Amino acid sequence: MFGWVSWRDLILAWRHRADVLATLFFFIIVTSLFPLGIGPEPQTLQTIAPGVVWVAALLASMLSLGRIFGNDYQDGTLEQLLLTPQPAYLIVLAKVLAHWLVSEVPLVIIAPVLGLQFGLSENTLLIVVVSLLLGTPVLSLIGAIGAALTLGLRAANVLVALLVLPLYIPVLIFGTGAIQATVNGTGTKPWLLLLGAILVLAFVFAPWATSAALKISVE
Amino acid sequence: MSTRRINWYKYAAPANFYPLAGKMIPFFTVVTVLLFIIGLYVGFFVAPTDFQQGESYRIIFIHVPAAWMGMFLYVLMAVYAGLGWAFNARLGSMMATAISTTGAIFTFISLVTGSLWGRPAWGVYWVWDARMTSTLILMFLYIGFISLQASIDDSRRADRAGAVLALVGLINVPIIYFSVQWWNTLHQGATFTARSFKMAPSMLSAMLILMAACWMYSIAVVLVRVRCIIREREREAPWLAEAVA
Amino acid sequence: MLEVLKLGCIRGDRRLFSDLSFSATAGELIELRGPNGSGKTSLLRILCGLSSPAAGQVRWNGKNIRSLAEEYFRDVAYLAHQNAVKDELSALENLRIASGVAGNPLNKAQAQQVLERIGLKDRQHLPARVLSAGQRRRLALTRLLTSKATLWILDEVLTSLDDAAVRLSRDFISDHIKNGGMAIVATHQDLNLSVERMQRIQLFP
Amino acid sequence: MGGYGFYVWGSYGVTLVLLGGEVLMLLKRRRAVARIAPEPKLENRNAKFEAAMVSDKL
Repeated sequence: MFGWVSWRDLILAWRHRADVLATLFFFIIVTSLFPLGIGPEPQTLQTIAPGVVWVAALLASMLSLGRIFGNDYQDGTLEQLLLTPQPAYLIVLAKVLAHWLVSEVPLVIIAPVLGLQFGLSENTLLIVVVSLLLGTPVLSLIGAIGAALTLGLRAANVLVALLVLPLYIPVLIFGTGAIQATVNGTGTKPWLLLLGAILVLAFVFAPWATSAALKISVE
Repeated sequence: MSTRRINWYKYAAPANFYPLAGKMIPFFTVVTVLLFIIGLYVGFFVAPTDFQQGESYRIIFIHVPAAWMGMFLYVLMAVYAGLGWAFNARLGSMMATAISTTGAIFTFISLVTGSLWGRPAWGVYWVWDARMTSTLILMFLYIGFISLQASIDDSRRADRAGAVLALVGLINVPIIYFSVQWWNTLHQGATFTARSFKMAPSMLSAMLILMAACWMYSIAVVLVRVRCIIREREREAPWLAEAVA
Repeated sequence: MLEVLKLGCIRGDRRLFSDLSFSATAGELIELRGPNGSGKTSLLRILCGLSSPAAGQVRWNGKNIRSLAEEYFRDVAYLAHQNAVKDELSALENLRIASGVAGNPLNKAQAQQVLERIGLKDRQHLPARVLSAGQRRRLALTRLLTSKATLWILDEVLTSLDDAAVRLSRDFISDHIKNGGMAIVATHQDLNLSVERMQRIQLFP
Repeated sequence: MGGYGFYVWGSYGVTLVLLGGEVLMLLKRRRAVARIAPEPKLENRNAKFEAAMVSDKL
C-alpha cells in the first residue's frame, strides 16, 4: 500500500510535469539573479554561494508544498487515503517521499551546475550535493506539516511560508555551514553529521505531526 | 475534610473558570501596578550608574524581563495548547490563544529594547548575535501561530491546528537555539557578547521586581483576554446568561 | 456490529444533534433522512471515523473506533459527496490505483471486468476529466464493488445517476446486505430496497 | 541620562506604548464582547431533538 501511494503521486506529478519544471526554473533563475545583483567578483561569489544555493532551495521547495495534499484535499481523495487500513504515518511518509523525489531531487541534481556559476571547486560541489541530499528530505518532512495545517485556508501559500520557514533555519545553518567549511578548508564532517541528526529527528517526528494535522484539517 | 481540597478539574470548565478569573483580575491588576512603580523607582532612583556603560544599562531592567517573558510564555502557550488538544479541554486552547498575543508583544519589546541597548554598547542597532537572532526567530514562531489561528474560522480546528504548530515549534526551539549558537561561534567576525558587568544588589533587585511585575501583568492581561474569548465562543451556553446577569 | 452511543455533534457554534443512539447488525440497512443542514453528512463522517464527535462514541464489534483506528478502516467503505476521482487519471487508472492504495490491488483484466459491470468499459482509457457527472459517480461506485468492507457508509449515493445506474446501485446495496453486510445510507429519495431489516433515522433541523 | 537619554527613554517609551496599547485594545474588546448578548439556546434545542428522534424498525 505504501508503494501504491508514492506511485500514485509520482504518476500525478508526471501528468503535471510543467509544474515541476516551473519549480526547477524558479530555483535556477533565483540563483542566477544574485551574481547580477551583487557583482561578478569571484571572491564575493564564492562567499555567498552556499547561502544563495540553500536559500533558493528553501524558497523553491516552499512553492511546491501546496501540492503535497492540496489537490487531494479538494477532490476528496485525501479522506479516502486516510480511510485506508494503514497508519496515517505511513501514508504521510509515502506522500513525502514522492514529493521529495519530484520536487527536491531535481534541485539537488541541478545545484552543482549552478555552483559552477559561483566558481565553486569540484570538491565543494560534491559537498553541495551531499548537504542538499541530507537536507532536502527534512524540507519535505517539515514542509508537509505546514502544508497539512494550512489545507483549504485562504492565502494558504503565504501562510505556509510563515509557518515553515522559521523551522527550516537549522537546516539552512548546517547546510550552508558544511559548504562554507569546505571552502575554508575546515572540517565538513560535523556539519553533515548534524544535518543527518536533524534528518533522523524529522523522520521520526514530522510524519506523526503531519498526520495529526491532516486529521484536524480534514475534519 | 475533603472540602479543603481544591478540585482542579472543576476549574477546567469555562463555566467555573469564568467567574473565578473575574475575581482574580483586580488582585493581579493592583499587584502589577504596585510592582511596576516599585521596580521603576528602584531602577531609576536607587540603582547607581554603571561605570562602564553609564546610564544606558538601565535598559536591561526592562529588556531582560521582556526577553524571559517572551520565552516563558511560548513554552506556557505550547503546554496549554497541548493540554487543550490532548484532553479536549477548551479552556486550555483558549488560554493558549490568549497567551500568544502577550508573548509576541513581550518578544517584540525585547527586540526593540535590545537594539536600543546595542546601539550605545556596540555602535549598531542590530547585530546577529546568538541571543538577538534566537529572539527574532521566536518572534517568527509567534507570528506563525497567531496568523495560523487567525486564518482558521472554525474555532475547534484553530485550537487543534495551533496546538500542533506550537508543539512542533516547542520541539524545534532548542534545535534552533543550538544551531544559532553554533552558527554564531563559527562566524567569529566579531564577538558581541555582553561584557559581564558586576551587578550591584539594587540593580539586581530592580530587574527582579520588574520581572515579577511583567509576570503579574501577563497573568492579568491573559485572564481578561481569556474571559473575552470565553464570552465570544460560549455565547450559546446557558451558564453564561446566568454569569453575566 | 455497529453501536452508536449517545452521540452529539457540534458544527461551528451550532449543535446538530445530541444523544443519538442506535445500533446495526449484519444484514441490516439504515436509512438516514433529514433536510439539508440537519447533520447527515456530519453523522456519516463521525461513523466512518473522519471526525470525532462532541459527545458519545461509536463502537465496532464492541470496541471504540477511536482505539481501533486503521483496523476499523479495513471494514468500512465510505462514499462521500465528492467522488474522490482524479481528473488526470483515466477511469482504469483511477480504479486500479484507488484499489491498490486501499490494499486490494486488481490486475488489468479484473479492473476491466469491474468497469464493464458498472458500464464504463468503453470509457476506460479516457481521462476522468472528460467524463460526465453521472459517469464520474459510477466510477466512484466501483470503490464499493472492489472493497471487502462489511460496513458501507453512503452519502447521497444516487445523486446524478441515470435510471440504469440507480437500478444498478440498488442491486449492489441489496446484494451486499443479503450477503451479511451493513449499509448506512443518507438519502433524499426513497431507496425502495428489498431488504428484510431496515431502520430509519430522521434528523430534524 | 548621561547622553543615553534617547536609548533609555526610547526603550521605556516603546514598552509603555506597547503594553499600554495592549491594555487599551483589550478593554475595547471587553466592551465589544459585553455588547454581545448571550443567546442560551442549546438546552431548548436539545429537548426538541430527543422528542423528535424517530427510530422505527420496519
